[in-house]
Amino acid sequence: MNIDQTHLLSEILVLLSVCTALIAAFLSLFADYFVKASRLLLFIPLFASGLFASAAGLTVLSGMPGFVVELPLGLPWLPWHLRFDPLSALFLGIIGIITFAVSLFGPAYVREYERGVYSQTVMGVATGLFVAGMQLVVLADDTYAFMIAWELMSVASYILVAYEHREAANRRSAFLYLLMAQIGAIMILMAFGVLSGFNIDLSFDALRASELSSPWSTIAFTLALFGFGMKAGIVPLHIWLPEAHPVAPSHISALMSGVMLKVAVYGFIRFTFDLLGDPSWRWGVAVLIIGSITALYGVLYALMQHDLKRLLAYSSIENIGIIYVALGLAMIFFGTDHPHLGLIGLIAALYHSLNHALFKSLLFLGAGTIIQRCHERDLERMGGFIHHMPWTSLFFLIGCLSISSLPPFNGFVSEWLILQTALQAPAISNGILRTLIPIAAAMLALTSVLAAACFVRVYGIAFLGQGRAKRVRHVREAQRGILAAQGVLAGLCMISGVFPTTIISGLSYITESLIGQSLISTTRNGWLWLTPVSPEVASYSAPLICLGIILALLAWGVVYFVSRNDWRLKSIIRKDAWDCGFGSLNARMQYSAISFSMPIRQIFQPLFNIKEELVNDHEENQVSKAKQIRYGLHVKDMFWDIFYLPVERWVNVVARWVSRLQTGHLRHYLAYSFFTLLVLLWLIT
Amino acid sequence: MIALTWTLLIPVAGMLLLALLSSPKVSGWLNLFVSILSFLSSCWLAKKVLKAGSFGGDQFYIDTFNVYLIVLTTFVGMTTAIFSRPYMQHEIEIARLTITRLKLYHASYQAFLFTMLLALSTNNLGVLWVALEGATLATVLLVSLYRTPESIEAAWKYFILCGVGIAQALFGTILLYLAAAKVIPDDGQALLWSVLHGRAAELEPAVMVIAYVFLLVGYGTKVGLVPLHNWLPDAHSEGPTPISAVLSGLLLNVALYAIVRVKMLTDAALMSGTDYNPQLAGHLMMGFGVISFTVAALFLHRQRDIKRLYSYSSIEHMGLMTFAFGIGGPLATFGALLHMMVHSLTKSAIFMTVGHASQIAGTQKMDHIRGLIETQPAVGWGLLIGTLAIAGFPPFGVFTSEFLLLTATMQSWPWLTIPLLLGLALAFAGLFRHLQPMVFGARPELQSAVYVNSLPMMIHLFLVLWLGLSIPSFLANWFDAATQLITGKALL
Amino acid sequence: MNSYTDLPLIEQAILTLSALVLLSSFALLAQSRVIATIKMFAWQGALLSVATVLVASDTGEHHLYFSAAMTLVLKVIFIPWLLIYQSRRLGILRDFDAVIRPGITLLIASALVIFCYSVVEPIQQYAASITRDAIALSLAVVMLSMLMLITRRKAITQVVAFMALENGLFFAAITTTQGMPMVVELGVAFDVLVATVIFGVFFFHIRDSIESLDVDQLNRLSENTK
Amino acid sequence: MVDYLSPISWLLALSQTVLFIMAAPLFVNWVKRIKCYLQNRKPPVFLQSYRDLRRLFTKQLVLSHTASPLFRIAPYIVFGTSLMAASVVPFIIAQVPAAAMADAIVLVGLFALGRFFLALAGMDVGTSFGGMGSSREMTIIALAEPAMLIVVFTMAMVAETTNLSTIIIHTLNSPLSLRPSLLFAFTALVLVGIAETGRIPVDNPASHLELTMIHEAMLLEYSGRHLALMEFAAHIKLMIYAVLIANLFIPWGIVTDTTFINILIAVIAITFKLAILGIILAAGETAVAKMRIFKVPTFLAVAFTIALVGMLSAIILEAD
Repeated sequence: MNIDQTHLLSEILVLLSVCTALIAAFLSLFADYFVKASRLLLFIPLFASGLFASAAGLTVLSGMPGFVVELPLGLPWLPWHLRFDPLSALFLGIIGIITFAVSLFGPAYVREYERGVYSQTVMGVATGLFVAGMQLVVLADDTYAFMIAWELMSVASYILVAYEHREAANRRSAFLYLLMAQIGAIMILMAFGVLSGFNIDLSFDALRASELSSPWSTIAFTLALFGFGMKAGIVPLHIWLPEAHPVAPSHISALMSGVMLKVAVYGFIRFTFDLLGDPSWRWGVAVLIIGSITALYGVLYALMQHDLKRLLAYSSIENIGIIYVALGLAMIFFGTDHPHLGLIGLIAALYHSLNHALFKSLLFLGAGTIIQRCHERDLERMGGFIHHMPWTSLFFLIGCLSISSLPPFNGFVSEWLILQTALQAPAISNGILRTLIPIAAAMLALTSVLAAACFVRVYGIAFLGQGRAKRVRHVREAQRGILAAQGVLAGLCMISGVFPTTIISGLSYITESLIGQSLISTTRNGWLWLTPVSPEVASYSAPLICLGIILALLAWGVVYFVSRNDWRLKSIIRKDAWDCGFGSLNARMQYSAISFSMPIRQIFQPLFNIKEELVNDHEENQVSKAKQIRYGLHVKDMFWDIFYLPVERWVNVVARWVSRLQTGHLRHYLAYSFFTLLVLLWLIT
Repeated sequence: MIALTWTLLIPVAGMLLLALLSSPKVSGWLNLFVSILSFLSSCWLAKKVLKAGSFGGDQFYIDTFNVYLIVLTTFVGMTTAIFSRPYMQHEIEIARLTITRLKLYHASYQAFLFTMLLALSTNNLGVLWVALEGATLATVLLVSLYRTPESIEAAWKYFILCGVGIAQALFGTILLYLAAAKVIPDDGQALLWSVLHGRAAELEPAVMVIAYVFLLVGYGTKVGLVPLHNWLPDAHSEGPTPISAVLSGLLLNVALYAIVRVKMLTDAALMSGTDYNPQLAGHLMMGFGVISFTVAALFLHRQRDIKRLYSYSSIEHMGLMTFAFGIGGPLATFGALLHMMVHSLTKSAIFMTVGHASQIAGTQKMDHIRGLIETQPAVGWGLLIGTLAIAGFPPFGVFTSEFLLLTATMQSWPWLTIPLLLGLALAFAGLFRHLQPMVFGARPELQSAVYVNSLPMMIHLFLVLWLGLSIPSFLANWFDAATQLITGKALL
Repeated sequence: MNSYTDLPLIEQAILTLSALVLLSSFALLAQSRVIATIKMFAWQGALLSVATVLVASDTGEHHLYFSAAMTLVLKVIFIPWLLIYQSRRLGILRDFDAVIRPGITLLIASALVIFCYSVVEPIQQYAASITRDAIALSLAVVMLSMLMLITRRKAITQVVAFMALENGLFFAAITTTQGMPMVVELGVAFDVLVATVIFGVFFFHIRDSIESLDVDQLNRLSENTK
Repeated sequence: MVDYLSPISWLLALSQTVLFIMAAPLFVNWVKRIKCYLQNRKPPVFLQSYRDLRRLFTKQLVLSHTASPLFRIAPYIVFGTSLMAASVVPFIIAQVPAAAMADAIVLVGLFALGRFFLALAGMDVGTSFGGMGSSREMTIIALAEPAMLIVVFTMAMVAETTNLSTIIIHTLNSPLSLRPSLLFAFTALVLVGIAETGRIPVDNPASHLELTMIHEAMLLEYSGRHLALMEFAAHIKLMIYAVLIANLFIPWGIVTDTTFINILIAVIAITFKLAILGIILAAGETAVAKMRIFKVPTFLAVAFTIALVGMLSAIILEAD
């Protein structure tokens, strides 16, 4: 009775969330007719959808049962199966939260598009379908429904990427994105096909049941790794990501980077840990290596960017890398049958997915705010926002702290868990692994510090200092909705950082349902100390550290207050910054984004494909008297030249070669038919 | 039988009327009216067949397989007629056509439909041949309707190539008759498919193989299998757009239908013999299919002319269907039947939008077609969505059928999925690299919206979408019955 | 086991005629003047109709007389007349038209004939009768006319080749299967007629569009866009 | 395992932390004095650094016009983090409940947090020096961190834990043995410590020459109590590394069961160890010159290699 009701509850919530998303898409069809109401048409249902989705996620992650349904859609012999289990619940929750935040952010943000040339209807419909598609992906329980939802997600997001289609660059990146998405989808389809043993029954239950010989299962795994990796953006398949994510409207970028990548991760987890079952440690090693490379590569390139959204996109690649590292560790430990250790890795991966969704969306929304306020994406022209928009600056700071994995914020918890998992390497008998894992962990540490450097750079250049361009010097604080959206996400970053034990207890329902085990954290007052393995081995108390920070802030407050009205402390005086006595220190003399990352560029030079240009036009024969000196530096992703351009060239060559068939001469065509006939006759005799 | 008579007679009557009638406005409406009538009668026919099962005298034979194609033919014929009325109106207005040619156009349009229906409904393989030749003759003058040098050239090539192809088919038919004459004494019966199918096992394999090769090459020319496809892009690109729509949507299907019928006989004959691989017929089709699919996908990349682009995509899809029928087996056949339908619908919808697009730009050169979405959203989005559908994106029906085909391929020939998937990716890239600049971007100067009746396009795309989301059970059973007819095994 | 001499005289006559038909298509290949080609085509038609009559009298299939008459009218009188008439109007009556030298063409042709025999070799059912040889012969005729199609450049000679192809088919029909069902034959005849008319129409269109009948100049529609 | 909630142990932890903080300036000053002796200069008086701090605390604050609130909050957070870090390091008593608050990795995280704000503060005012300082600081740390982590790994492999006090207990309880892994780890930790605390040859705390300074460049705009807090934090950090090096590898003398006499011994022991370390540090700083900024990666690569060798030997030689 009671069970039934809870079961019913989650079912209704899920149903509502999907339907409201679709309703948003449908209502938006009329957006262009009621321009004034267009934003409401889209965002009110979306808001509801977000709420319902996150509520549904919560219900199941707090222990209520999920459900399985069949819809009368799809193939006659393969109706759509939907299944809502803890794993789906987590990711549906993620989708819900971010959708919720985005629907707070959106109305104020899209207002400027109302005056523009681009259609509201397109944006609305595509957004609604995009969200609905993602929700269906995590719900789907058979290959057919999964593929449909997956491609719905891809196509909708493609249309959003191509939304501002007047710029040729946007069109190009949209094309690249859709092409990669298509190839990825094909690989995924293949993976499912192989897994099903080329069987006609493609429901996930059948896939779970299927037993594969080891070569075939390896093939299936490889296909899935690259198929989902294509979407998740693992190196070297990441190339579309920094092209596509930035060009979409910012709240869409938040959805793509924050959520869609997670959906890809979901697919990978679902495939590897649920459908394929008992992963071998060799696959784990592959995932681990790919993950480490992806993470390092992503953060290094993020450091080199000066387009804010591009930078964020590259940092998404980095975080995906981190998640894959965790997954790799988990698979290694499961494969060498230390399930209780693999569990930590899996939980860390899930945790980091949640965290990255939170802070990356937060950061993208922050970037969106800047763009909306001063139409500027280039770091080199920003500066001093902290003086003009304090709240945005505060929220963005929280985002930066979280993504740089600093205690007591959420990024740190997941990365700490990953390191803890790695630290259990001695438990493995295989010496190679015991060496490999620490090195991977070291790369992870390098990554996280580089990430910190990267976001010091972002925050320091964009928000601190003084505005480098005229139009960023007089920006105003963003509207209420935008602040609310960022506030919600920032708050969640704090909460999930300070109370890891609660979140982990929620996550362990997932491991329960996938592996059949859950994390045992044996301390009194578990909420205070996070001790994944055992209290002796490692412990971390986020609340206490948070308390420490708060005390420090309090101290400052006290001193600040006292210094106001205590005669003994002399009052503060303001002077110009020290200018070595030359005078006339101005904003253009600040350290620039390029110069900030120069040392790292120097050190990791071979990894980059750098084009420097120095324009120095001066009076003839007196170099010192320069009229103007301009310096530009472009860092191009090296995989273009290594991989992508050659493939393109090759396709074109083959196409040209083939097109010679169509000579235009009738006699040649007749000759073709003649010889075809001869060949066939010869074949049959 | 009455339903059948109506279905066949209505187009003939329409042809005669339209040949006499000379007012362009009225003839457009009349054309539409006639097409609607024949669609209704074909539905009636389908209803009878689905209720009573296959029937027919000795000259005509209707079963679930060909009645399905009959309905499809009349349906696409109808929607294309809806589309063609304003389109041809516009052509008259910009004086690309004269009234007399319009008369010719309408008459041959109905004549073409008639030959299609005849080819589908006849029981006599000889008549089937005659009807297909008649289809060539009916359309060749339409291809050269504009009398431009290019159109003349295209028509000439179309005429000679299909003529030669059809001649080869006739030789095949004669050999078939030769083989049959030994088994079936009454030479009036000897070419009747229903009779042959009954006693196919007794036909002499050696003769049947040679006959099959000739028929395959002959009708394959009409299907547009590489390397016999050369007429296809020319004819599609130079003729008026409604004709491209029906050529792609119908003629190719019917030619493939003929091949499948013959394959059924050949398979049965080869089963009986020992000195031939019983799968030979299927393997030949698969070979043609894969080659056509991949080569056409590569061709897509270097197109300049929008209609050529999509005609190559037609070749690609026909290749896919041929491949699927070649695999045989219930799943593949089911997928192939579904693919016939969704491809006809999608491709004719695309050709409709393409027609309007080229009217907007005043040319078929893709370099001049730009910013459709801004110039005329209906056309732009129609083209974009249609192309997404034809490229096999869910939730459109093409995805469904391709999904089935891939599954079937994985079951029987796992390693053949690789070229297929490669071809899919290539084809997608080839289509979109041309499509994006056309639909997106700012609206060019001097280009303005034209009068568009986007109803048929929307109907088609909606149907395709519906098929992608769920196949209605009656249709599924229909396909299943056809599948059982072709392969002998039911899928469901 | 039979030898040629055991066959009834009339069948020997038929086979002889078939050989002559084959010879005629060799001759067609060898011709390079338009007018000669057309004339040779007419001769082939004549041979065909005679052969048809013989078969008819041999098998007593009466409708074959009708088809013989039809052949005579269409392929011996009407079509050659039409072609000659048009080529005179187009002023190409005495033009040369051959892509490769006739000698080489003939060599290829004879190779083809041998190939055709090898193709029909595995047919056992008809090993006893003359039918298999007839199949081989007609197959050869078809192949030769396709070869001719490939090696001709003028539209008009291509049409002749096309018609020769039809001849081959018709020849196959009568010699191997004593004609097709009446429906089919009528249909075929009808198609041939329409085809001829349309050909006639096209000559002038082509003429107008490229100032000659040289189909090699019909190469606007090609993918060779360097 | 200590009882996390007994007030006594918390009291001990608190007093130990206070002692730690008090000792920090003393240690720094001690190093200064030794250097002066070695360089034949007149050493500052024993309590000099206390005086400096007091002076700074009472001085008037001068802020740049362009300084933002963050610039004023940063010192408190930097100080707070180093305070917390200090509280988890076993100084006199091995097992303090606070040690459970953070293991080695969290310790690194705390430093990172402080550094993050330090670097931001450097960029806040918008002078190019600050930016330069932050950029270099982040770069060097980024390179130092992997080595640091490998060291932690080695320790964790030997002691099967990352909890500092547990490591110490483990070392105390295990029979005295010469482990190559620990030897290498020790060396690596020293090098990393030098880099992290910005001592010669990586950075020169005494230098205010614009083009060479790193840590000082970030503090350039600070004055008064803010500067005092920053300096104090730096002292504590140096102290922490010293104590870590001392107690992790040579833990003998540290209190395991709390009696007055033991505490006395422990105080003497730690003082002695620190004194020795100070002398070594001073000697080293006198012997070598500061290196160019782009030599530092090599320096840290060496540190990383040593740490790696340590870990490998832990895996290969000491696999048990």
